[in-house]
Amino acid sequence: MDLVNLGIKAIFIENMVFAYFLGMCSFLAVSKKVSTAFGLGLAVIFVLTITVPVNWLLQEYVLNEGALAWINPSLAEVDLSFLSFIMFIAVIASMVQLVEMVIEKFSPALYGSLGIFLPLIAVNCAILGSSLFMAQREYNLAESAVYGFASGIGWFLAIIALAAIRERLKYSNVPDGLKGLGITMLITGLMGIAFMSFMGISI
Amino acid sequence: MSTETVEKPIKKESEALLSKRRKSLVSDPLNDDNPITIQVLGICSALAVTTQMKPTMVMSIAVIFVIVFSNLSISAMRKLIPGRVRIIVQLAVIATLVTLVNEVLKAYAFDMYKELSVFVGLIITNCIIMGRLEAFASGNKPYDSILDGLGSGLGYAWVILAVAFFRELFGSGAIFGYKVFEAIGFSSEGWVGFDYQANGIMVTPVGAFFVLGLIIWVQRNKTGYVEN
Amino acid sequence: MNPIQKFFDKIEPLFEKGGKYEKYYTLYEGHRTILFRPKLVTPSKGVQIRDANDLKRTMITVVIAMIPCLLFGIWNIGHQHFLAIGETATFMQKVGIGAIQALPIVIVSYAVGLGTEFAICVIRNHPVNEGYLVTGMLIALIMPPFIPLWQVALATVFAVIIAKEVFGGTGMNILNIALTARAFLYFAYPTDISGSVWTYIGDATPVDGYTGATALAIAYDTALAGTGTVLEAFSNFWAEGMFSFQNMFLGAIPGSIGETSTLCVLIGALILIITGVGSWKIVLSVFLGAWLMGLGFNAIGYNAFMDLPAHYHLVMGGLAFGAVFMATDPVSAAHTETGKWIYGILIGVLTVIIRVVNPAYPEGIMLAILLMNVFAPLIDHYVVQSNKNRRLKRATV
Amino acid sequence: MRQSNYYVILFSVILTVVLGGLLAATSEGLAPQQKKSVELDTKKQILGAVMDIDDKDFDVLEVYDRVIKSEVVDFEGNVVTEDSEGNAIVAEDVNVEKQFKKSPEERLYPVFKYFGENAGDEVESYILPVYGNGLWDNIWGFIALDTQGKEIKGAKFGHAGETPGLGARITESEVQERYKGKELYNEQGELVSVQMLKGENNPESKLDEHHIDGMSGATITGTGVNEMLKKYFKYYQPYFNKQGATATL
Amino acid sequence: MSQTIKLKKGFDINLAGKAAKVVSDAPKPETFAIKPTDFPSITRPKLLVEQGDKVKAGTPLLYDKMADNILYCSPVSGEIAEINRGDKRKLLEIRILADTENQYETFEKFSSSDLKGLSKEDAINQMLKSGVWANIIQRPYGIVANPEDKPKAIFISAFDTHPLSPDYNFIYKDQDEAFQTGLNILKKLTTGKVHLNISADNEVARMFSQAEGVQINQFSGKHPAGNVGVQIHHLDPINKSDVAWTVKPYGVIQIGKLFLEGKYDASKIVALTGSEVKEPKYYKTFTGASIKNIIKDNIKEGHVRYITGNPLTGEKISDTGYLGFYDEQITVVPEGDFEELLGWIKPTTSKLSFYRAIGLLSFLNKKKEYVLNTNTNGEERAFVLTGRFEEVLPMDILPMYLFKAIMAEDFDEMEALGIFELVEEDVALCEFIDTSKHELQMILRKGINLMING
Repeated sequence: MDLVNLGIKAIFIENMVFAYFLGMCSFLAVSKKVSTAFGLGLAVIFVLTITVPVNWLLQEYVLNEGALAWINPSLAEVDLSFLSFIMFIAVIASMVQLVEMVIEKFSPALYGSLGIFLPLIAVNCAILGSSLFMAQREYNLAESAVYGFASGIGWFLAIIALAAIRERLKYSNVPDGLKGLGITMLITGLMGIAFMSFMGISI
Repeated sequence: MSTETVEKPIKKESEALLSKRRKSLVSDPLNDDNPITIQVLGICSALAVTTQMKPTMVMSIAVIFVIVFSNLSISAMRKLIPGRVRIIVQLAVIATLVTLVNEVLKAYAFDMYKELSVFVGLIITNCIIMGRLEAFASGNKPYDSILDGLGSGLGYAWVILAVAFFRELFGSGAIFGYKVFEAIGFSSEGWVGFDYQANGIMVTPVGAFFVLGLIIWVQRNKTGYVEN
Repeated sequence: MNPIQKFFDKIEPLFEKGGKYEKYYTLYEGHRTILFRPKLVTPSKGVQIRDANDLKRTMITVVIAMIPCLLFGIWNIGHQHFLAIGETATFMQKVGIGAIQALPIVIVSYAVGLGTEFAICVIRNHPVNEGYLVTGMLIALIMPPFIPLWQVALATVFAVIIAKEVFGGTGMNILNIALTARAFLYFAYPTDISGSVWTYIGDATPVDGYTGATALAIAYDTALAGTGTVLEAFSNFWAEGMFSFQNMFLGAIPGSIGETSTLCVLIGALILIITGVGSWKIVLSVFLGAWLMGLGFNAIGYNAFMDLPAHYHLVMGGLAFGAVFMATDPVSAAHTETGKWIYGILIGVLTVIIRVVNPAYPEGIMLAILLMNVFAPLIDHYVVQSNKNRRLKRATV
Repeated sequence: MRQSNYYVILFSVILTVVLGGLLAATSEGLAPQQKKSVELDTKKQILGAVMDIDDKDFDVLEVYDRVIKSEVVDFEGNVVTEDSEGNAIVAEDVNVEKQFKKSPEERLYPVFKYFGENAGDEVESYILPVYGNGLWDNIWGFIALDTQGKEIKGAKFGHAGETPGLGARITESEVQERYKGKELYNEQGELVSVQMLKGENNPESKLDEHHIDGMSGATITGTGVNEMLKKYFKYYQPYFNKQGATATL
Repeated sequence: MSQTIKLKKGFDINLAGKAAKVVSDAPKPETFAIKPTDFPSITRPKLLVEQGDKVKAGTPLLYDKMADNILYCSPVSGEIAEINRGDKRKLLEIRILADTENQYETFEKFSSSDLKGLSKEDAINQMLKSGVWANIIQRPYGIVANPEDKPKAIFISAFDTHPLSPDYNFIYKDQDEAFQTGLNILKKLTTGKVHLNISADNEVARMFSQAEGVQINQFSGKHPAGNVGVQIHHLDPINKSDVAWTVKPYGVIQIGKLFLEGKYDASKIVALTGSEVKEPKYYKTFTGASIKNIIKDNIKEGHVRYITGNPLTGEKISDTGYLGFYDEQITVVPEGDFEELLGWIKPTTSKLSFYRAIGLLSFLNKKKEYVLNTNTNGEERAFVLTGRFEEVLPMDILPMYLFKAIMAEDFDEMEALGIFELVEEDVALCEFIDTSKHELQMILRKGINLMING
């Protein structure tokens, strides 16, 4: 039940976009069409689901104070947590690379639709953000996996909803200065208001 | 990522320390080519901390520090970096600098460290920094790169400070924690006769979107920039 | 020729190009077209005759459909007032108190909203639009009876600009404008729009045992306390019979000005559906969704609120009002017919979920509608996509 | 040359060493200061329950060392000094949030004994950390009780994400002041804890020694605080019982 | 073989001024005109005659440079009186001063047995050079067909459901042989079927219901059940890269006559209809006739609008204007260029509406014949109402999305949303009921032109 709760929280309440403004660059840049937003969203879910647990393992068995004790008790004093940023981002970058290669090898069709988005993801703040939140909140492995996946879903929902709105918006008469980024910001704000309906739900 | 193309290296032998071109390296990103409002970069890591001026200030300084020094280091190493691992190297440099900032904050400004939480770490994925490294530092001399980084960093800073200004002003009735409305008489004892009622929207995340949206509107109206 | 027409003709040059008030032509035109149907004729090619209906008439139909709610609301404010202070009062006294509380809200909403609209029309030079006729009334009807007027004004300005004009005006918005206004207040000044703010008491002292709680709050508290059923809690309420199903249906209960009476809302619904202005699919599916979710919760039966008979959900809070007047807003709702079913049912379901399981909000309809407003374009996208796919499939077969 | 595998690997190794070294050095150099910061932060919160710490010249660490003595107790109220592996347990290092995730029986309960501003011999009050769930996220606090563990001497709350203007008001001193002087036990000597009421400006008649005025529009946060306090007062009850026993001996 | 397709959606506009079933002989008009603007496909018209030239019925007057084998011919014999150009020398009208006695260009005549042996190429050639080819309209786009295409089928709607439309059973009686011959020729042009679509709601003349060698389909329902586009959608819809042809019964008969009699016979019976006509009835005349003599002495007082064609898809002309090439109807309605005090809110029984919004009471009396003027009854606004266009377009198409795609000039969307299946007349009802008062037919044509040129 706690895991379900965590999932719901990550999708709706602590939505990466609406609550933490994460992944905004690609959120704004790749939300003009639902089909592309869909592809990017899927890629984000995919990468998040992998990197958060992997980073958890890294954190637990390498970086934390005393984490290296499993190799040799004499290493129990070693605290490598100052390396966490650099290691996390390295994991993300290499995971993205790995995922890209795996997909390219085994499913060229999927690669065709997802491939172009994958490199973008390495610098998507939502990915790094999830790992950092995972570390800060001291989730366990199962929680990390759920959290990564659910954050991805939340981001995915946000971007396809925004893309659909922007598609509808093509026909509207937005003031010049607001076109593009400005109006998207305001829409995101309005969407955020709507998403507040989930705040506080706990099962 | 940035759409700007790599500038051609300048051939001229000696150039004034603050030539016109160099001045514009700093001044362009402040307005006409602002990384946030015009280029749509680097909004991710910053907005969440803009409920108040103080953390925003710290965040701005941190970003300027990281952007200037990463620009400098990448520019200095630009002829050494193998093309294939370029992005990883850039990320590594940025991550190192960000870690430094984080460690220092933890040591000397623990309150800020707690308040900014993961958002300091997220400077790593701030697209402005990566964008500047790719677009400028990897093809230009160190000194120019520093100026370029400074410009982009300041351009970023004033926008998020402006956002924070409005959010703190209307959301908490204060600036840097100083109760402004109370000071001008907005209280039950003051001449207005009632308290300033803080606007909760401004404190919630959505407030940031509205404020930034409106700032972009005003700013683009002034520069005349239109996205198609 | 009518003297008013003559007057308009006389001042027209002032507003025409080169005239003194050239900038304000759109206002001139806006006022003239409110008084007179304009003399525009069909172009030489295309349809030569046109349907008698236009947007103005469509909008005014919605406003008229809301009148029963407004009138009932005015009476109800007075009724609740005297009930709370334990005095008996005549019909006229109740209406008097109610009018003093409600009409300023209506007036502020219209005055500020239209003012904002006019200003933007002049700045952006687009024609004055009748869309605000409906929004203005809606904003007033979903406010608590004694909300500070400056808040009404601020929310109206916010909603008109951020939720509507930045998108280019009527017909372009994404979220329902009136609900945006209310959501703004809800999150900006929560103390004035949540808690026990639904009964106007004024300077009087309430009777012993008085609480300003709404049915939803009582239901939630009962579930939290874990003692007894919600219906028992209803019957133990200080004012006897207040929360009987019948009384909630009739609407003599505390709540926003216009939302309390399910009966009046249904009269409005009847007008909207007969005139075809509101989509019966949306209205029906919202009710259906809420009822089904209510039944679903009955089946789970985890706490007292979940056990509440499903049909009670339909008369409590603003569900009926939202379903009939807000969810049906054609601009922010799903645009496709299949989409409307999905949209409506999800609103109903979400409303009841938020009511029952979300402790933060006793009422769910506002946020459920806003949330579905956000997802309506996505629903439409997939409905349209399936239409496109049908066509594509036909071609390749 | 710049693209050869050999070069790439060499470059990467050098870069890794340089950056890693830089980080390690910084981290090593800053570690003591960081530790001090964390310590200061915790102690500030603890002291906040009994005194005004906002004064600029206030040296938290110095005062803390002077006026506070701490110990850690278990669910039965017994003082524990070392963990199963024989390591010493320091009350200030106990992470209440982590403890909160365990079942109440397994938790460690730090107690901070306050000896008065002049650091006399007598314990003036006991400061207890509490932890619970608010409306959106976690809430926590430090509650100061009298020597009997029966009356509240002060309260300091924190929260992770309550609604600004509503639930978030529990951090306001004006709200925290309301807890002062309230009683935890009824006349029969049963633990009833204190209740924050629903709604604000409740009539005097309702505000007895067990009830305090609520925050309007923040019922759930209030309920969360009530729950949190009730639970923790119960957890600490054995400790105070033992204290009482020793006192009467 | 015949199937009945019932259409539930649609809207019948019941107007006053239906033509009585009487054909009267108006004096033959003095002038006739061919208007290149009647053919949306003509982009670069090239004249073949000059002012003063003598022409016969069937003499080519112009062709389109983009499709130079299709000739557009004179409907009557006479002298080219005037070549009328508009802005940028755009060719508007070629006026012909008619002879009193009509003389015809002669084309090859066939007996019914000869026709059987006639090859497709020969048939097409004869049609192209005689001017009857313009009767064949291609889908998608609703433009004159390209003779080199291979249509998947040919569709003929044998009834017209537009308001005040002429009764085909009446105006084509005694044309059985020509019609059947025309069908036989059309059969040669396609490898697919020739669909003849008849009304299931009204009595249908034998020439249609008993036509041979074609697939007969029955359609039942309100307007636009008679629109061939709607019928195609339900029989064999147009997909991307499909081409189908459509011909009106008048065209079929004209083709039949060309092969039977060896001449281009442009005579037709037109209906003079509308509330402002004193005695609405039928007149015998020719394609492109000036309406001057037809309307003479038969129009009521007041400011009126003359329309060639029906009130949904027709075009405004002056009282000396000319009948459109494809039109068999002249409609006269009052102009609505006056203000009406509170006209947008006043209850009324005299105005027709698809809706029942406050004060619109036309739904109370479904049988009433309405007098509608040309007022738009409102100003142009953004689209607000949704789901209403679908109620008058009996196709699986989402009109609102299509219009928006056209406005945004999004080609992929237009195609995916089915622009290939529509021409102006199919969306005329949407335009009529549009509360936001857009010019939807014009928007659609803009989209079609984008598709053709883009």
